Parts: sequence; C-alpha cells; structure tokens
Amino acid sequence: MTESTNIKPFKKIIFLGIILLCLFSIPKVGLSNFWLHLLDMVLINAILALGLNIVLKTGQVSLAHAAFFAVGSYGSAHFTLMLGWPFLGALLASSLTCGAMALILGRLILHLKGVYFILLTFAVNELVFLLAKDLTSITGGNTGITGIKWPHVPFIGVIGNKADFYYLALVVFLIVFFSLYIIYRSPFGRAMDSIRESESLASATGYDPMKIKLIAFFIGACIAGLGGSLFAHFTRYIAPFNFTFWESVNFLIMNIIGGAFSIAGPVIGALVLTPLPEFFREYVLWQQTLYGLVLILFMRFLPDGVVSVFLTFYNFMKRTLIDTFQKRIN
Amino acid sequence: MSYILEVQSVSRQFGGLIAVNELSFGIESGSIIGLIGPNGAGKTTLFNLITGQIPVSSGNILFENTSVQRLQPYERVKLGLARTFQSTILYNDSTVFENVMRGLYASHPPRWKSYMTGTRSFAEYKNKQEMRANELLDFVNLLPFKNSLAKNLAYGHQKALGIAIGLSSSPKVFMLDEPVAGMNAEETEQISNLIRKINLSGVTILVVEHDMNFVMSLCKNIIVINNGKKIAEGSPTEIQNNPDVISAYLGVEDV
Amino acid sequence: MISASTLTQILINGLTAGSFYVLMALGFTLIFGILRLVNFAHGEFYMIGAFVTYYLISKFTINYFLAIALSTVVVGVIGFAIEKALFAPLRGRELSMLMSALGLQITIQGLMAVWVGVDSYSIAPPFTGIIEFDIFSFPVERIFVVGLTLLVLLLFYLLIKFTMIGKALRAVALDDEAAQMQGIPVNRVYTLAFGLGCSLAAIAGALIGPVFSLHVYMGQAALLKAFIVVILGGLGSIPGAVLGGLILGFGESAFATLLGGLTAEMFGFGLIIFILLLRPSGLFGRPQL
Amino acid sequence: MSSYIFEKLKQFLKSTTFGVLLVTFIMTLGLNASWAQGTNKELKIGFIAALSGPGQSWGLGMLGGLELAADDVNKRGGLKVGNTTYNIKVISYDDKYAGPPAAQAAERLVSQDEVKFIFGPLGSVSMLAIADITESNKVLVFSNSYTVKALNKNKPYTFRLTPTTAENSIPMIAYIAKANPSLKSVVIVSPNDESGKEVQSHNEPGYGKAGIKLLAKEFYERGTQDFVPVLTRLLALKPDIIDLNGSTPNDSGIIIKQARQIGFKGQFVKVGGPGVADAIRVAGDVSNGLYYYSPWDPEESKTKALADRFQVKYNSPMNPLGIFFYEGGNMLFNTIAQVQSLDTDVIRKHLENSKYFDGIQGRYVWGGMETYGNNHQVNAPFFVGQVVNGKEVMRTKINP
Repeated sequence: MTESTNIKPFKKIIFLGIILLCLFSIPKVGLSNFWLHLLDMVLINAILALGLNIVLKTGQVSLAHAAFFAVGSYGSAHFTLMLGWPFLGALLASSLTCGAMALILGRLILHLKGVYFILLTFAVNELVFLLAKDLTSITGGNTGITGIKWPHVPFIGVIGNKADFYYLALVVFLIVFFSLYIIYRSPFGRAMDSIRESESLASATGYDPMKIKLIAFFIGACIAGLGGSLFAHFTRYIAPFNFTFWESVNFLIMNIIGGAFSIAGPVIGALVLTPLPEFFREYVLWQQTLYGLVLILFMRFLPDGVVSVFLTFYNFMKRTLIDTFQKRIN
Repeated sequence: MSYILEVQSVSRQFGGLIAVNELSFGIESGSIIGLIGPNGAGKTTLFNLITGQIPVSSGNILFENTSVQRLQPYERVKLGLARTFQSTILYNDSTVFENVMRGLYASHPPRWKSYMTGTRSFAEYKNKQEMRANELLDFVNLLPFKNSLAKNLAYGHQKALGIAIGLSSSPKVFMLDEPVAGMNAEETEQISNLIRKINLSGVTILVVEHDMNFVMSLCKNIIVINNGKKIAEGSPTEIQNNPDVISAYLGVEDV
Repeated sequence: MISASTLTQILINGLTAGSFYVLMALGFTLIFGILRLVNFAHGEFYMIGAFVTYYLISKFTINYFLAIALSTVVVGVIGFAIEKALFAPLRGRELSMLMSALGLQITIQGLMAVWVGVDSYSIAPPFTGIIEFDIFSFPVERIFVVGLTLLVLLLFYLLIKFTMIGKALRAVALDDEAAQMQGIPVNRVYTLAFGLGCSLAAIAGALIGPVFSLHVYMGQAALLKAFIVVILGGLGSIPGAVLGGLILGFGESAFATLLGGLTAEMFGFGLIIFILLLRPSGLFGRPQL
Repeated sequence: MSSYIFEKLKQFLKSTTFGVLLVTFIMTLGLNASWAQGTNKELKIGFIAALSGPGQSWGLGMLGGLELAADDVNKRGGLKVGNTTYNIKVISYDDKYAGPPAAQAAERLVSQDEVKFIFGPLGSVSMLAIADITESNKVLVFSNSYTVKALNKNKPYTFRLTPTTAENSIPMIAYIAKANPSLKSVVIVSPNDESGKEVQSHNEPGYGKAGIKLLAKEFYERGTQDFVPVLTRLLALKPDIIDLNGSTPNDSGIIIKQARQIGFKGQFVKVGGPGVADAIRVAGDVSNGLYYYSPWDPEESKTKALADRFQVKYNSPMNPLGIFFYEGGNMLFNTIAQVQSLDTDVIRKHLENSKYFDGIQGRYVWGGMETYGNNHQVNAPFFVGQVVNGKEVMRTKINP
C-alpha cells in the first residue's frame, strides 16, 4: 500500500498523537482485570499477526507461524529460567533465535510457491509441535513449562500485573507496527509488492526474489519471536497445545479477516477475533459452527477483509466529491 | 568488430528431446536482429536461455565478452540484458506509473542507508526516478494513462507498458518476445517505430517474432532457426531467397 | 530380531493401513488436481460418510453394502451442493477457496458435534473371525477392506480412463482453459470432481468405521494422513496417491512394530519434508512452473 | 465515469451492509450474553471445563453434577449465611481443554463475575494455566485434573475432588491379582501425554507389589487409530494382562477390539480414568471380562436416583465424573453453612482441619499430605467393575 492519503502532515501528526494518547490512557479508565487480560492478548495476537503479514506481503502463505511462536515462547522461557537472563535479553535473544531458524528454513523452502509452500510449512509446524510434546527434557512435554516469571524491565522494575503489562505489550506492538509501516513504505516494501504481484517480472527487471522473500521471512520470524516471548511472560505458563497448526491458521485468519494487504488488517483482525469467544460464551454449543460460518461469509462477501470496507468508503467519497466538483465547474 | 552478445554452441535438453542444439551466433552492438523460425523451432527456449529463465545444458553465453550463463535473470538485467514477455506480464493491480517505478527501483536500487537516514540524497534519488518514469511513459506514449491500472489498459498499450518496464533498467541489449503478436497493422506500425526509436537511442535489439513483414521491414539482420539449429543468417533479402528457410517454412506455414 | 511372523504381520498391517490411506488420499488429490483446492474439509466428509453408514445400519437396519453405496451417494450429493454454493463463486481465487475450505471444516465439525454429540460409536463389522496361521493372524474384516479398496481403485481407474466424464476430468486437470476452448463445460466438471472426491472420502469412512471407531473428530487424523500421502505422491496425481499411501502404510507399520508408535508418527513428517526438499513436486507430481 | 461510481457504490454498499449485519449479529450475541453483576442474594459459583470439543461429554457431566447440588440447596430455600440467604448460581465457561482459554475464563470469573469458588477444570494444562490467577485472588478451586503438579504446599486454595491413580492403583491391582492368581505378567499401553505417563508411573509399583511382572510399557500418540502394529510387538511378549492405563474410553475400545482380532486371549485392565461406556460400545462383546476403575456403582439406589435426576434434567446419561461434583458441591455448601462465612480463608482452614466429609456414596477422606504436602486430595470410595455380557458389574467396593 504505497498510496498516499491527502491528509496534511501536521494534521497527520495531531491525529497520531490523539490515537497514542487514547491507547496509553486505556488502563487508566479503571477496566477490570478481565478486560485488561483481553487487551493484552489482543496486543500479543496483533504482534504475531503482523509478523505473518510481512510474509504474506511477499505472496508466501505460511502455516509455520505458530512454530516460530513456539520457538519464541520456549526460547524466552529457557533463557530466563535456565540461564537466568534478564527479560529484555531473553526477548531479543528468542526473537533472534526465531530469525536464525527462519534463515535456515527459508533457504530450504522459500523456492517453493503456492500450495507447495503452504503444505510444507504445515508439515514444519506439525513437526515442531510433535517435538514440543516429545522432547520432554527440554520442553516439559505435554504439561509444558510452569513458573515463568513476570518480566523485569530495567529502570521500571517488575511488570507484575495486567495493567502494567499492557504498556509493555503496547510499546513492543508500536515498535513493530511502525517498523513495518516504514518498511512497507520503503523501497523494500515496493520490492515485496513487486514479488507478490509477479515474481517473474520482478526478477526480469532486477529484483532478487529469493533474497527479498528470505528477508521478509526473517523479519516475520523475529516478530513472531517477540510475540512468543511476550506471551510466555504474560501467561507465565506454556504448553505444546498453544502452538498447533490451528494457531497458525488463526494468525492467517486474523490477516484475512482484517485485510491481508494493509498494515491495519492484521491489527483489526486480532481486535475482532481475540474477544470473539467471549461473545459466544452463552452459545457454547454453537460457537464452533458460528465461527466457521463467519469465516465462510467473509470469504464470500469480504475477501479483502474489514479494511476494504473503509478503503472502498474512502475512495468512494473521494471519487464522488471530485466528480461533483468537476460537474460544478462544467 | 566484436559482439556485444554472443551465443557459443548452446544446447538445452528437456528430458529426451533437444530443444536447442549446438546453437551459435553473435550480435553486433547497435544492430536490430530478428530471430525467426517455424513453431516449435526453439525460439522461446533460446530466448529464455539467454535471459536466464532456463539454465543451459551446455555452451557459453557471452555478454560484453564475459560469460553470463551461470547468472540469475536479475543479475543479467543488472548487466544490461533486458527482456519483455511474450504474454504481457505486468503488475496488473498497480498503476501504469507504479509499474515503471518498480522497474526503475529494481534495476537502480537506492542506497539503503540514504533511505534510513532520510537525507536529501534519497529525495533526489526519488525525484530522479519519478522524472525518468515520466520520460519513459512519454517515450512509449502512455503518459496520459499513467494513473490507470495496468489491467485496464488496451492490449496494444499493455505491450507498450511491457516495453517501458523493460527499458526502465536502461539496457544495452533489449530482447523482445513477439512484441506484435495479435496486433493489427496500425498497432504493429506504432510498435516497430517505437523499436526503431529505442535502437536509435543506442540500444541493441533482438526480436523474436512470427509476423514476417514486421521482421523483414524492421531488422537489418535475421537469424533463422529450425529444430533447435541455426539454418540461416543474413539480410532480409538473403533470407527470403534461402532455399532451406523456404523449405523449413513451407513445411509448416507459408512466408 | 525380526522373526518371520513379525515380518508377515508388518507386511499385512502395512497393506491394510496403506489401503486406508489410499482411499483417503484419492478423493483429496482428485479435488486438488481439478479445482486446485486444498480441501481442508476432506476429513469431515470422511466423517459424515462413516456416520451416514452408521445410521443407515443401526436405525434402518439396512444391509452393510447397500448402506455403503447409499452413504457414498448421499455424501456425493452434499459435496455437489456445497461446491455449487461455496466454491463456484470463488473460482480462481486460491486463497479465498482455501480459507472457505477451512471455514467449512470448522462448520461441519461444529454442526456434527451438536447433532450426534462427541461419544464414540462403532459399526458392526460385516465379517468377523480371524484367519490364524502359526506365524500370524489376520482379521477377516481387514482382508475385506483391502479387497474393497482394490475394487474401488479399479472402478475409479475405469471411470477415469474410459468414460466421457473421465476424459473431461483429465482434460480439465491438464489445462482448464484449453478444455474450455474444446467446449468442455469446465464449471460442471469442477462440481462433479468435488462431488466425486467427497464420495471417495465417504467410502473410506464407511469402510473404516467397522475397523476403528466413529466420533465427530475422526476426520482430523485422517486428513493429516491424506496430507502426508498426497505430498509424498505429488499433489493431483492419482498414481502418486496410491504409491504414497502404500509407502506410508508400510513405513508406519514397520516403524511402529519395531520402534514404537512415536517414531512412526515422526516418520511420516520426516519423510515428506525429506521428499519436498529433494523433489518439491512429490514422486509423481508435475514439476511446478 | 458515472457507471464506475455506480459500480463502486454497489460494491461499497454490498460490503458495508454485510459488515454492519455481521457486527450487529455479533453484538446481539454479546448483549444476550450474561454480563451479570448479580444481586447480593445470589452466590455465584464458577465452573470451568471443556464444554466443546473432545472433552465435552466429561465437562457436561461435571457441570450437571454441580448444578444438581446447587438445585438441592435452592430447593431447600437457599444457603443461609448470617442473616442473608443466598441462591446458588453456577456460571460455566468453556476452556476448549486448552490453557489460554482457561486462563481467560478464570480471569473473567474472578474479576468480572467476582466468584470466590471455582469448580474444575478438567485438563491438566487448563489447571496449571489458571492456578496463578485463582491463588493470587484467594479463590478456592475444586479441580479434577490428574497432574501431580495441580496440588502443592504453595497452592493453599486448590483442592482436588477426584481421586487419582496415585490413590487407587495399588488397592485395585491388589484386588485383581487376588481374584485371578493365574495372571503373572502385564504390558502397559498409554497415550503419550501427562496423564498417560502419570497413571503409568502409579500402576507400575502397583503391579510390582502384586507380584505381576511388567513386560513392557508402550506409549502412543493421541489420535492413533490403528494399534495393531504396536499390539503385534507387545503380544510377541506373551503377556497375561494388557493394561489400558490412561487411554480414553474410545481408544480403550479400539485397543481391545484390535488386540482380540490379532489373537490376544488374556485379561484387559483399565485403572486410569473413569468411564467404559464408550469402550463397550466400540469394542462390542469382546470387551467382556475387562476390569476397570469405577468411581460409582450405578445400581446403588442413591446413585441411581441421582443419575435418573440427571437423565431427566439434561436427557443424556450421567457420567461418573458427575458424582464427584455433586458430592463436592454439597460438601462446599454444607461447609459454608457450618462456618457461616464466605471468606475463602476460613473455609479453606476448616476443610483442612475436617478430616473427612460424608456423601451419598459414603465417606470421603481428605489426604495427600505425604504426596503433596497438604491434605487437599480427596480419597473417595471406589469400585472395581467388570464388563459382563456388555453390562457394567461392580465386583467390589474399596473404601479409603
């Protein structure tokens, strides 16, 4: 999305300021722990969904995102518990671990396209899941790892409740979000769009598809690592069943429902899908069916996600205004 | 006079069948060469071998006297060996302008540092590319359509856009794969004028085409291949009177 | 340490498991070959097939073979309808189709969970008894499953090879645009292929029902196997599905018997990752462009 | 141009109308959902378990048992504490048998519905996921998960209503061994998960004490359907017993069926986890002779009466877990009535000091000190059942 809106820069900044203000003041309105819990989960999911988004941006649909999510979580748990590293160290280390894994894996599988890539990443995810279950000595087997500590941040101290954690998650989220924003607007973003729209043309005009896909895959994995680390220190308990391929599917669905090819998409997706089960509480028996139907309806009527509604609206307004204006003149 | 692009006994097998067989020829800088041959003669294969979409089974491809047959397509583009696609491949969901911009960014990448530091140098770079894009669009007469989506263009215009994208890498040798396939006389005329214009700006042209009249009128020198072998090379008149060529074509279609 | 008896047992178990996998993969790979759709809901059609058979037998006390035939038809029709309603409008949008298939999978499972509950059921086997030799013993119902699988394969082969439908299917699988130009009603072929695929899944369900057990979540594991098999054999390739199924069957049987269940589980995934790295298009798959 | 506008307009309207519909749809669901702040005359009891997915039938059984206990109290005119009488209201949330949803549900129960008592959850993972929230909020948890990690000294607010194989294995196996002196050797087949491994770790000494030789332990991945290869290997060892261990009823059924098919003539034993109905349904008459752990005697009059009430209210058969939550519910309500307080600390202390409580099945004894470091584990009376002509027959009752 390298199209530029016609809002003036200073207006933009004010707009941004207001949004940030709202975001940071949310916990101050006296929400119950339950809502804070949801918000924290929304942020963590948003981070992870954004990680997948940059991979989708290069036209590769990965079902191995939960595998990186897992590596990030287990990694962070180990770095803090076994090696006794500080939280921030573990956060970065686990993120980089995922990155390294992505570089190795990417070299092997990124030459595959379309369905083949989907299926192979699916297999990778299943394998990681099985390992998480069976390497009991490292992963604690089926019951996973308990007793993970609340994060401790230098100069701030222990982040020991859901309100404080909200700020931590929010900061990480904003860093990720704006980094991606910059990357998408950058020449590299243009490169990713090119690869997605036509790999052969891109390579025939001088782009190196493998390199670009690999970088995107790497960044996506690093972000997944961040999300995983945050998740581990938020729930302070991780188990293999948080990382099945259905989790990967969830991140994919968040992107699709929100709108995969706009940076706002995954965020909206996380915002919509994370609390969804709470709305279905009273309909326990039907929740699964409803969930499935919602997905089907979306694919049928809103394949480009919620964002597309706003975009269509925006363009529609712009068009009509311009049109009427021109009519005025003639 | 040395060749800018030279193909030395290049072969390519697909499983059993030999698509290109011990083929050799050279192209002099600044010329317009036509590459013709009946269907299934191996034209497109040869084309893809030179651009690097397909690796050669054996033989050398020299570009400015350095062998490039091991290089990836994008690396050959960087050296100045650009191509267009037979079935027009474009960034369909992007504007015409964006299409060309992508080509420019791909072949003349900006300095990552200058972008991150957001210094004036990047702004200059950006302006330069945008000006260049406008020039190119003007050059192929697409400036009026710069903001419409590529997929909404007329067929002839799409071909022209393909050429503009190819030119965005400011190539030394420009290879066109059936540029006028499925065009009426008038459009064909426009394209051949365009190609001449490109050639005049100092770009060597290699064009693969079915349309005989088009090739004959356009090219100074023509290479004819059949069954993966070169059967003739020379000026249009020589080719037209070459018995092998005639027989090769009479077998398939009439000249 | 491998005695003759263990070896025979391994081979026999491999053959049975193999035929299950082949049946599962056949429809799955057919649907992919024609519609270019990874049918995540395939396992659910398998489940529906099993339950329809179960109800026909237990509620209406219909003969087992008749029940199989009926459930095949019923599920085929369901598949037909679903394709028309769900996938036809999304033609050519691969990702949207994939996601709808996921949605379909979730929906069907949810509906069935509400409808039949989550308890386990079993179909009374049509044949009981065990053939026992001194070196191995072999349940008759498994021989029957292997036999019926062979029959289905034969019929399927004849259908593909010698009927108009078969010709149309092959043409579309090869190149749908060309088929369109030759005047083949491509859209109808799509729908047909999906229905056919679902019927095959239903047969698998109906056959496996007596040997294992029926419950709403039986589709999951089955789908996983189908995945492995088709990746192994090559997406969209019928012979690939057969070979892949047998390889997986024998492989798992050997690993499980000699080294235990967990290694067998790992074996499958290890195998496909290995294959896809060496030969991304699978054993029989068309190389991707 | 105008046609273009029209096109856009149509597309826009289509998408928005759908979007709006969807949102309203979800919103209505949301509004209907109970955001109950509740009256002061209502005592909210939280319940977490799998109410969807494979664990569903267990979850519903537990919930039913608890609700029946609540009904008893409400029929008696409520629970009198001080001079206010409370009506019991059970708020049940689904955890999909997984950690994060369980934690979310617990958080909602604790901070949104402000419950002080939670029954469940069923899964070990869910149990471990909620512990932190409940303990830090001094919420009493009466759980039903089998993991040893569920109870320990640092979790003063967590109790377990269901006895585990740690309590049951040894006496049960001893009984079977005594009843069938001919049984000399055993192989154990367990699912490759926490419960499987734990049950297995409890049964092993059980067999040791009973002088039955353990020939092999086999773990299989959940979702396995064809056990014949594994069984082939095990039968080569010629065991007298196949112990089904923590296998689900469904898996047990398949194992029994397939083992018989490849010629196993010996004894089946299922010590871990209650419930054989599915096993019988799946395996058919070859399941005859199976020894299994049963937490209840369905034919015993009081139990039968309860099961009938369950059948009437939910028109589905009650499963054995229901009984624990019926008894557990009554236990809690009686305790509250006794101590005349809703302060969880008071109740916790009282429970720890009271050695036992009595239920319709007899006496439940608080134990677990030596294993977990506090007496938060119920030792319940239980039965050794055997399948006879497809019927469940109770062979003996073993009191704690």
